[in-house]
Amino acid sequence: MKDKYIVSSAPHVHDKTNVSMVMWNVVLALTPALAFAVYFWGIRSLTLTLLGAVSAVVTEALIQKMRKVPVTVNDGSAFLTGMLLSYNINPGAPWWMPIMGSVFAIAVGKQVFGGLGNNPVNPALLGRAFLLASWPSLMTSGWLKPKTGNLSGLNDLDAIASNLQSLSPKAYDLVTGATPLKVVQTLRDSSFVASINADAGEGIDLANRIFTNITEMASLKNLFWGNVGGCIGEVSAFALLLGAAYLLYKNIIEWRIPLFYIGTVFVLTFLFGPIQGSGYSMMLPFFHIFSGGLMLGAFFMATDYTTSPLTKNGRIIYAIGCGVLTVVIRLVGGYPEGVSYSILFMNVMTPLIDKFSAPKAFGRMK
Amino acid sequence: MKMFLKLGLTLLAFCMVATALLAYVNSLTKPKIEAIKIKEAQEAREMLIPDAEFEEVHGAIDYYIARDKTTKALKGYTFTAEKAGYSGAVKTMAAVDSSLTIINIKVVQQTETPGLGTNSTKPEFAAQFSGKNASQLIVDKDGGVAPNCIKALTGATITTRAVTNALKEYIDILSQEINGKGEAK
Amino acid sequence: MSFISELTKGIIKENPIFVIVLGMCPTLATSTSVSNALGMGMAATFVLVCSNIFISLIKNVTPDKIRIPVYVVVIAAFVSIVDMSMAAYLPALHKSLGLFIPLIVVNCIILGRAEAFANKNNVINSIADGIGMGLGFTLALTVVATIREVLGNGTWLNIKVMPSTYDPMLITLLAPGAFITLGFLMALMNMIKEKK
Amino acid sequence: MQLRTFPGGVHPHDEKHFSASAPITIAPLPAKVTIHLSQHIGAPSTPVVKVGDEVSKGQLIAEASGFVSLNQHASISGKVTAIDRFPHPCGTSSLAIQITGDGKDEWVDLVDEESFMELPVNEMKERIAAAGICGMGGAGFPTHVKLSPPADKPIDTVILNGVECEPFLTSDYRLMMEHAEDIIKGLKLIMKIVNAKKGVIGIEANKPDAIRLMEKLLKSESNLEVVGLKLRYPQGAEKQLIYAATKRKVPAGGLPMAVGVVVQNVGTAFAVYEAIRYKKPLIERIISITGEGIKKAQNLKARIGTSFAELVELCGGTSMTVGKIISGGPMMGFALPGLEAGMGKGSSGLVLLGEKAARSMEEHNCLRCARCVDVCPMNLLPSTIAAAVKYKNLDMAVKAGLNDCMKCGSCAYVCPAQIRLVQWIDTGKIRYAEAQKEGK
Repeated sequence: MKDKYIVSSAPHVHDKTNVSMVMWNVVLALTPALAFAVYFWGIRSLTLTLLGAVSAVVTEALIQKMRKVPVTVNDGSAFLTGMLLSYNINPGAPWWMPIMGSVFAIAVGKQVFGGLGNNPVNPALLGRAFLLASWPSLMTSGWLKPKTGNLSGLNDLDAIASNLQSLSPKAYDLVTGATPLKVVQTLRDSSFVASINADAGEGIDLANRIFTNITEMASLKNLFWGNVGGCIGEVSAFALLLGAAYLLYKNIIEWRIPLFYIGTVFVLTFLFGPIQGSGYSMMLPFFHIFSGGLMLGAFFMATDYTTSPLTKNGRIIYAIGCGVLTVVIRLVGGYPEGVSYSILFMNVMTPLIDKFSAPKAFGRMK
Repeated sequence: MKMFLKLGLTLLAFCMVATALLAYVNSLTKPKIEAIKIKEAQEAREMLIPDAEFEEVHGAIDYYIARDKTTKALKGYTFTAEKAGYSGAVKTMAAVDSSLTIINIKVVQQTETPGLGTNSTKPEFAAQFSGKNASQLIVDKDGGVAPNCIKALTGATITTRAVTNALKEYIDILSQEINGKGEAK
Repeated sequence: MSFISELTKGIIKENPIFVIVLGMCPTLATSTSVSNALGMGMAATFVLVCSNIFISLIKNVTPDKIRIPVYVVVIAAFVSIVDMSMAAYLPALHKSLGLFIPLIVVNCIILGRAEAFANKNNVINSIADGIGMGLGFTLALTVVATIREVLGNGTWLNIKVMPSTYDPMLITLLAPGAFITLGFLMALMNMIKEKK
Repeated sequence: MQLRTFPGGVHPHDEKHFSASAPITIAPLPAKVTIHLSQHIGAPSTPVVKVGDEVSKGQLIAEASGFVSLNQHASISGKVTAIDRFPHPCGTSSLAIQITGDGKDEWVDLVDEESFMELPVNEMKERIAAAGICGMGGAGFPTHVKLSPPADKPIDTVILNGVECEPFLTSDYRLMMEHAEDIIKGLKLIMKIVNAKKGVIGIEANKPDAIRLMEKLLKSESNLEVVGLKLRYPQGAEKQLIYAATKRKVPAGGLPMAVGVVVQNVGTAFAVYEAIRYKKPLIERIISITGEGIKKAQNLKARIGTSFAELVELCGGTSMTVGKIISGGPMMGFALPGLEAGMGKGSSGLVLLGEKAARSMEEHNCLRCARCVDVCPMNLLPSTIAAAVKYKNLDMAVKAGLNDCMKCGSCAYVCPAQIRLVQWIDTGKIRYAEAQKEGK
């Protein structure tokens, strides 16, 4: 009689959340984006995603066996990492790409540091950085054209394409062979703009026309639904917002990081986004927040528990930092997209932010 | 105090011996090293423009005028362009013909990342410069469109830029030099 | 300790890179290809042996308090002399090794062995130590370089070893790749040592 | 009515439905009681009876061994049969006096002072001290000490704590519903003792009828008010209650008197009233016997020292295989190894959980999800404290707030990795105390 009662420390009740519930819910929230990817690019996106997720799980299990610690792949964190990694890969990538990335992400990004909760940076993003450094050409070219659209999202592409081809082959190559962010990045390069305008004859501000075109409502619509070129998971802002809403509702992610991240990008791209002569446009910030990996990054990667600050104020600083870096890389840097690098960089800053934003205990005066 | 003095003097003695040795070795080897360098440069020029004799010109940049050994006809110019790469200066020797179109180039000195930037010394890299004029010297990553551009080395865009932009710059200066002289004469 | 054990300890037991963790800068910088690694290893071994001899010879006249600056002067002077002589009399060899010689001055192994070994031991043992450490350094460097060159360039000593369909993993040639490779090799060494 | 609250906190299911509607039932006389000498914060009481002595109900059997200590009284008439170590309602065991009853149940010197309101303040305090009253919310701080603030800390507000934010417990609620007028009298007495002008009764929103009742009774009193509080744990913690009711922040490490406030549990106010009016010592209290494991959950008015086993029997026994017995509420209470212990002055409830509810999950690595940080009512970094304690870095633990923690358990409640944060913090507090001792 006496021994059968459990004696443990308070509290004796617990709310329903646990690690695996959190992780599998995030996986669930990510599935709409996958559905869109499959719709636009075919079953290949699903195959790549599964390859990434499964190899992450296998790697984690093997390493935990090697480390002689309990195998905890059921908690879903490895699956999630592999899935997020695959989401950052171009759907036209070779099949071994997500596998290499997942193995690296789990082995070097996570298990080396002691597994779940101990990694200094987001393992999925580290895996992506590894892939980008290892196979830069495979990672940044060979984008697949979505089923019903075109890579750059320029809506009236066919109409202007023939025009462009005769006016300036360079401009034609640009709008037909690159993702929206790449087009914008190239258009920001004054020497390129000068050269296409020179090609096309004087008086035609071709760059400006393309630039305005890409931020038009019709193009934004393509971006919003995901009818443009891009990585598997980042393409449809709509699907990602759907998943994000679910996570916010479930209280799994907190609103501060996404809001301040996206808000910073919005404000900064409004101020500094226009190219010479294009003038301020209310559409341009929308172009920037819907394109590339920002939605995926802001809702699903920057909010990663382990690598974001503990404190509420810290999260705001962190999110603004991510936003500023993203805009700097997009507008000034060498890469068209900067979401993953800016999150990785702010991940590293997290302990510092935590240190300086530690809250004052209730009733403690400074 | 005395101890410090003693230590200081000992160290001084070591330094003096070392300096003397270095000075002596330097005096022995310097002329030889110089000679080797000049010979190498001459060989490099001859490789770029064969069967030519070279006349050195000091102007805004130093360059050599290459003339045919027998006919003395102008064959072109050679010069060494220099610009900062990823880790230090990248020196490229180039030969251009009389219309300033590149005949051939050779990266002669660089300290770039082995395996990436050092690929700039490979003949495949040099080959794509042949036949290009100053306006075509633009790296693809900077908006150049093939085939009238320079394809960046994988993982070494900065090195490629250093070489390409240095050449472009020097050719531009060279063209002013030559044309300026022509007008003056 | 005998001459032989001084000679062999540097290869595994006291490997300068994997165990003593000395000379990381040249290791990370020059291990991008096997030929570089061999060049660096040989140049470093040569300088190491010579500097060990010198330091061991002057150990009785070097005041203890200023031994480090003296070593620095001796090593730097020595390296410069080697560099200049090589350039003047062996230009072909200098062309392939010349790049590494200035790097040797900052190679901690040289100073480290001078401080830890040569100034306490006689010339013969110091030579053995220099050769052993140099060999260990060369070996470790070659191992790191082999992994990096094969994965990052698909070649080994500039000979193609990977199938033509292989897409080289460029990161191994970059600085992060050097750290990761070195880290894994050190982990491996520790694992082997623990098993023993 | 506008509901007030504090920052942070969690929302556990309140589970009050088991016993909320059960009126207070007077428990029959127990055959035996064990009265612990340490039912309060401060020095244990010193026994004044020997084994074999006959005692009457209400007789002093152990006296306070200093200012911060407490008198203990016999809760039944009978014979002292043992002075020994007995299981304590905190799960440990400690020295207690065991009395075997003779069934007579005779009071010693009880009075009925009609003009109790007019008594001098010193007399009131003496009566409280004599009655052995301590805080009845659970912490058990001797009431006469709390009501003797130093002269340089004037008190302007007395807050009665009727929050009862712990899930399951309903003893304060029933007391408020059935003895509201006496509680208000107690409040007035306390106000008089500390010379406060204002009185506040804080009640959580899940007890709307208690709020309405109190409001009705206080309508004519200009200096007394009822404050409705949002349903949020730990609303009833002293500092959080003060902040919610008055917007004053008690300085860290300080006492409520630093901001001119005294907080007393409604049960304490009731005991104060009875002690001053009738000179009645604290020998009985309301305890909720509740939880899914009990057949008929009840609020019992039982004698101090009655064994939990007896109380459970009074409620019809268990209804399922019980996994865990909790003395107090499930957030801060103690899990007991068995039902042998006798209830103390701070025992507000006994919760029996079924096996499924009692099972705890395995501890995982900390995810750094910051839920604990978000809910901490004291604005601390619980995960950092726990990690610092785990890796024996006391300085870091203190920096992250080790000494400010009141162990409300909100952090451990929400932790998805099931880390026993409170346990780690407890360990840290013990280690810190040891380190301090060694330092001195």
